[in-house]
Amino acid sequence: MKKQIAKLVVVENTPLNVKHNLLELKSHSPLTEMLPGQFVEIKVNGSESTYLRRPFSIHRVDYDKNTIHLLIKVVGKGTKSLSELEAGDSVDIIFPLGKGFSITENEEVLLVGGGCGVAPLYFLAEQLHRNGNTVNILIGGKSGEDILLHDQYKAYGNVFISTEDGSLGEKGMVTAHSIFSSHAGFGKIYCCGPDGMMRAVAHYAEKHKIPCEVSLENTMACGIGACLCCVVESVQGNVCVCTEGPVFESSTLKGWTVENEIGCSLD
Amino acid sequence: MKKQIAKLVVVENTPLNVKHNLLELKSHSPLTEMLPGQFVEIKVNGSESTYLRRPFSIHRVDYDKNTIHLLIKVVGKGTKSLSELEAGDSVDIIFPLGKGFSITENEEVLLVGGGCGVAPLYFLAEQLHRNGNTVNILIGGKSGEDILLHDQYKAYGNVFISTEDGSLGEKGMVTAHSIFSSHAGFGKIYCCGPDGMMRAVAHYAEKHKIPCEVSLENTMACGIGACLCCVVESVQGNVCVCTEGPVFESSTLKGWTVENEIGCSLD
Amino acid sequence: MADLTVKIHNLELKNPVLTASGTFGYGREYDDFIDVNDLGGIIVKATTSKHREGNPYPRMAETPMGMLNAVGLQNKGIEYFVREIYPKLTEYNTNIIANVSDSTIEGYVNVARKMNKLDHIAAIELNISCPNVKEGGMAFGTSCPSAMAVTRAVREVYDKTLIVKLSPNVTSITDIALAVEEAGADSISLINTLLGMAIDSEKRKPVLSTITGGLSGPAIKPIALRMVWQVSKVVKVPVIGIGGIASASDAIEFLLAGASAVQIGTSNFIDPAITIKIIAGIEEYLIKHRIAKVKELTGALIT
Amino acid sequence: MADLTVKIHNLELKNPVLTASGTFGYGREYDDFIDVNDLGGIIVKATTSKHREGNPYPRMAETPMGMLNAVGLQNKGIEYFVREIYPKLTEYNTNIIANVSDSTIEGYVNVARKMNKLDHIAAIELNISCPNVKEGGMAFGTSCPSAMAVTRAVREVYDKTLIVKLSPNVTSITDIALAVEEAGADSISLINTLLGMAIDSEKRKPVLSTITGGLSGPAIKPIALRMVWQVSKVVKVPVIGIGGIASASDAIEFLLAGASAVQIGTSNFIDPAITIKIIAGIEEYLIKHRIAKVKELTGALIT
Ligand SMILES: Cc1cc2nc3c(=O)[nH]c(=O)nc-3n(C[C@H](O)[C@H](O)[C@H](O)COP(=O)(O)OP(=O)(O)OC[C@H]3O[C@@H](n4cnc5c(N)ncnc54)[C@H](O)[C@@H]3O)c2cc1C
Ligand SMILES: Cc1cc2nc3c(=O)[nH]c(=O)nc-3n(C[C@H](O)[C@H](O)[C@H](O)COP(=O)(O)OP(=O)(O)OC[C@H]3O[C@@H](n4cnc5c(N)ncnc54)[C@H](O)[C@@H]3O)c2cc1C
Ligand SMILES: Cc1cc2nc3c(=O)[nH]c(=O)nc-3n(C[C@H](O)[C@H](O)[C@H](O)COP(=O)(O)O)c2cc1C
Ligand SMILES: Cc1cc2nc3c(=O)[nH]c(=O)nc-3n(C[C@H](O)[C@H](O)[C@H](O)COP(=O)(O)O)c2cc1C
Ligand code: FES
Ligand code: FES
Repeated sequence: MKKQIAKLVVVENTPLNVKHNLLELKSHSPLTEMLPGQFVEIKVNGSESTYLRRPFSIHRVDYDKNTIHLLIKVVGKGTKSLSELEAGDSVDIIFPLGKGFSITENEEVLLVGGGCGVAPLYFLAEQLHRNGNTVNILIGGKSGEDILLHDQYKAYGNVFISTEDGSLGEKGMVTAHSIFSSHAGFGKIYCCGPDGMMRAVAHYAEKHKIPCEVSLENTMACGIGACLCCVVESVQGNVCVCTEGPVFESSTLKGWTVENEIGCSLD
Repeated sequence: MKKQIAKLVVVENTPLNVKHNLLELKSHSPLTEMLPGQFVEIKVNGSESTYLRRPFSIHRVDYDKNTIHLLIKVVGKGTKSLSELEAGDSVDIIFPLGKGFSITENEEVLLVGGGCGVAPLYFLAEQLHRNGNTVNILIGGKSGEDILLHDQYKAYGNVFISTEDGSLGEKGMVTAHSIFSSHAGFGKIYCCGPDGMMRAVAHYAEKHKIPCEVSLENTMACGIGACLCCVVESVQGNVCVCTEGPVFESSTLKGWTVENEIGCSLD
Repeated sequence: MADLTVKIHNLELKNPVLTASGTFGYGREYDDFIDVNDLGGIIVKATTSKHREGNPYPRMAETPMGMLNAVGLQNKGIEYFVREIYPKLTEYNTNIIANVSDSTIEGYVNVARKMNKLDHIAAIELNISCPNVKEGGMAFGTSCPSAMAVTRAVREVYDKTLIVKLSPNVTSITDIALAVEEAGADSISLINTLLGMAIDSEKRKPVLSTITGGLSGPAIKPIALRMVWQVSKVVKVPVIGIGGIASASDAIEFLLAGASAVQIGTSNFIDPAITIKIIAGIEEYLIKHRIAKVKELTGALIT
Repeated sequence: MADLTVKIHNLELKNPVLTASGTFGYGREYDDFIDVNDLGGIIVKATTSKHREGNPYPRMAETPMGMLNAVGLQNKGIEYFVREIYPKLTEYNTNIIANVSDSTIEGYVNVARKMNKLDHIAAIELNISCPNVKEGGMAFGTSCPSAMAVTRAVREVYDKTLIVKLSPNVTSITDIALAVEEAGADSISLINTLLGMAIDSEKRKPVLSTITGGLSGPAIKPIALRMVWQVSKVVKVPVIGIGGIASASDAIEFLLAGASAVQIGTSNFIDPAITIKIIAGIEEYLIKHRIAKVKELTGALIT
């Protein structure tokens, strides 16, 4: 999978709610093969305060239409500017970057996404489904309106929802969802979301001896392993999230397999 | 004339040729009174390499429609970005700035503009015409396509054209135009264009004892007299072009009234 | 409503937002845009002993998120200041601080002595950091002995609040800060501009008539913030932060780093009403974070 | 076609464009984007005597047209370099320059001595200017005696081209430059990063784990250009310009200011193919301006 710098063209920019947009970008040349969990680095044009590129997970790849979909949450100037892109605008993008999730086969798997952490889960669910897995997708958020595009996952698995205010699905933190107590025999857990949530899920996985992969979000300068800015402490010392990750086996991350102190525990 | 910071809305952005655009900007509140020769400072949005505002002469004011017209020549990133504005975009602008031309009455006057230096001449011709003057407008450029909007001046005076390649009007430098030898009795000369041209015209005016006003273009940081970056040497020492000018009596500028060395002389 | 007042030695400011010398003229340049009296104070353009024409044009170059200037202390001298400018400044109802510059210690002392007699000049800021003059200027601010010498000499003739403005073009900003504190500074302001240069590659010439000039604007903010943090940890006198401040958030960063007040410079050129917006933004921040007094922010960085 | 070759002491470069240490990994990170062999040379990530984990995360903060880093010389040490990294580097057909760092003179000497034996390491760049380590690093580069001491010690064990990389965090860059030249440097490269700081005003915390970090990117270009100009006027050895170069025009400005070659750093993060574009742009410039050799640009500023 050779990395490339390309100009992609905005096909559609769909506002999902006040803070989230779905961006569909088209490539003129055939898209290279990509893996769920990999990401792209976008150069935000037209803002004097966005010097560095911004990393985003690949939400979905449509090889027929030659498009990549990104799910973008507006948090600062860069994402604001991206949310204002219009069809026809071109985007300077580097992709595919990082290591993706490992795709298991013929197992029952659980995907847990919190907030904008759902971004890579669509692509992941699709691939897992294709490889004969029984896919369970648990999506959490503060409120019903934070649960994005949950219908689209139904084609690939069972969808579970939890919201802190109970406005959609079960009420409570995503990590308190009944699926964790009702189901037991997941062959693998995939998780992407806020740090506290991922640690809690990783801890659950460890206790139940289930392999667990998490996708991290560190601040990045280069995205290609050149600057060493995006490190996380692994059992083997500092490693770059942009090249060794963003997806890691939770057991390889230092401090992740002990009871986390964030009070987001599952048991 | 109180200066103000305002958001004006682009009504129309008309490309005149490959390098020039006519920008019409609308104000919601009634426009304050402005003088020909005054300028505005625009904040160029969306470019990381345009930190400072950019100064532009007021080309025309339409008090009925509440619009200001600017004539913009693309020379760098800021002007490029402005040339790409679309109807509906808003522009952050400070105006009116500087001292304008002094409007004489009931005289025969000559206006000389070279290149993009014609920008303030439309507004000036209009006001001079309104004050009972006989207005002669001489416009020079490299080639016919550099002579912008010359028809619009006809409502206010006699238009003369010179081009270096002879493709429109007389062939030669604007300063070699026959009007300088055929006419003699101008009550006043107004000039705006490249430095060499203005100096030559100022020298002609001095020889013929005709009052002459020139409009200067210095690099500016603030446009309001606060930074002292835009100075020109006057007979009284350094003065700010943005507040004491941009229009100056050529006789008050140091080094302007002696034979200029640029080889652009009129005689 | 939050309490925005701060104190710089004997100086009471209604809020911590001042304007940086050389970027705000004598205040009146901004009268059309803001009510200057709403500011904590204004620091006016440098005054020297004698009239100065400054450097030849061109004096300005735009750089990535910043600018270089080579104005070179153009001003009409202290006599003219006292006679023509000062009377107009007395009409403002906020702190007027004079920025005092020169090429010789005698020159500084002469200006300071005359400023001392002007009731409405609440304080002086000693500019030992101007990179744009051939003699004196920055030279005073880049060695401890000379920084001390000029501060001491001025201290002897000046009774009110004496702020000393440091140059960032040094190896150890804390050494210079400690030196001027020992020599009698009541407050330290920093940073002045960083020495920089711009070249026009097409013309193969320097952009500025003086070849080098002073770099200001957002580009230098990280350096300014670091120096304010370093200095405020070692000195006892209040520190005033300067350098690339363009928003309330920027200003708050300087306060957290240890500044008691801030100065807004180049940003005034981009938005002549920025100072007022910054004051409003600081107040909003205090309310949002339930902080009663802006003073509590000074040095409140959690490390 | 213009002649793009330049010479840095014994080093022949096919063109004046090098990559800055710490921003280009070991070259292979860029193999997907460019043919690394097209570059004048690459300066690889710093190597120290012993394995170093570097500083804790977070190590990066974005700033106006720049960034702060606090990587802190993370690398696996010289033994690992010789065994695992060097063999891969020999596959490149361009100049490979090692960046040598440490906390002690013995450490520098140890690394330099081992680099001296590696045939395909064409030169070393002595990094006496890293602001991101507690001991050594920048401290060596901010005083003349220590800069001389480390340069001399390394000179004794290193036979090939010795480049010394200076820190901009000093009062007089020319003093340091003259000192390392006297101590045996064959070339001087500058600038390393400026010490800066970033604060998150909402969290009231420094952004970097180390509080301060090194500022790079276009924001620092005016300062770098000024220092290259100052240094190249006083030293006899060739100067290599570094700091915020993002275009061919930027690179040409450094050559005009006196540099014989340039290094591209942070810009590689924004556009991994920028180096190749800069080489092409320099050639275009030479053709347009009818200059036969890029060498003619060095110091050709008209003042
Ligand atoms: C591997 C990876 C995948 C990601 N996938 C997605 C995604 O699919 N959808 C999505 O909305 N967001 C995603 N993010 C987060 C996204 O990159 C940030 O929200 C974005 O960079 C913020 O930029 P800004 O200019 O809006 O914010 P600002 O706050 O203005 O950014 C300032 C700086 O901080 C960095 N930064 C701020 N927040 C983050 C963050 N959470 N992670 C990394 N860097 C940050 C920015 O890159 C920039 O350098 C991902 C991050 C990583 C590392
Ligand atoms: C009083 C005044 C009136 C003007 N009126 C007009 C007008 O009506 N129409 C028009 O097209 N242009 C006019 N100009 C020139 C115009 O301001 C510049 O062309 C423009 O600022 C260039 O910006 P840029 O980003 O495209 O170029 P860049 O080359 O990228 O600009 C870089 C820097 O140089 C400055 N600069 C570059 N060229 C000039 C110049 N000729 N004069 C002043 N500053 C310059 C810019 O402001 C900026 O700071 C006027 C200038 C002044 C001072
Ligand atoms: C055009 C200009 C003129 C300046 N003149 C002075 C001066 O006369 N005295 C002084 O102490 N500082 C002067 N400065 C420095 C500023 O006061 C301030 O220290 C510096 O610009 C950094 O702040 P900023 O980034 O907010 O502009 C000047 C700066 C600029 C841009
Ligand atoms: C992430 C990062 C890591 C760096 N690591 C090193 C290093 O290991 N050794 C060194 O001499 N300089 C290092 N530098 C400094 C650069 O080589 C260069 O001197 C500096 O960034 C200025 O150039 P630029 O503005 O083009 O980036 C590093 C810079 C960055 C941004
Ligand atoms: S972001 Fe540069 S190494 Fe990961
Ligand atoms: S541009 Fe600032 S004084 Fe004229």
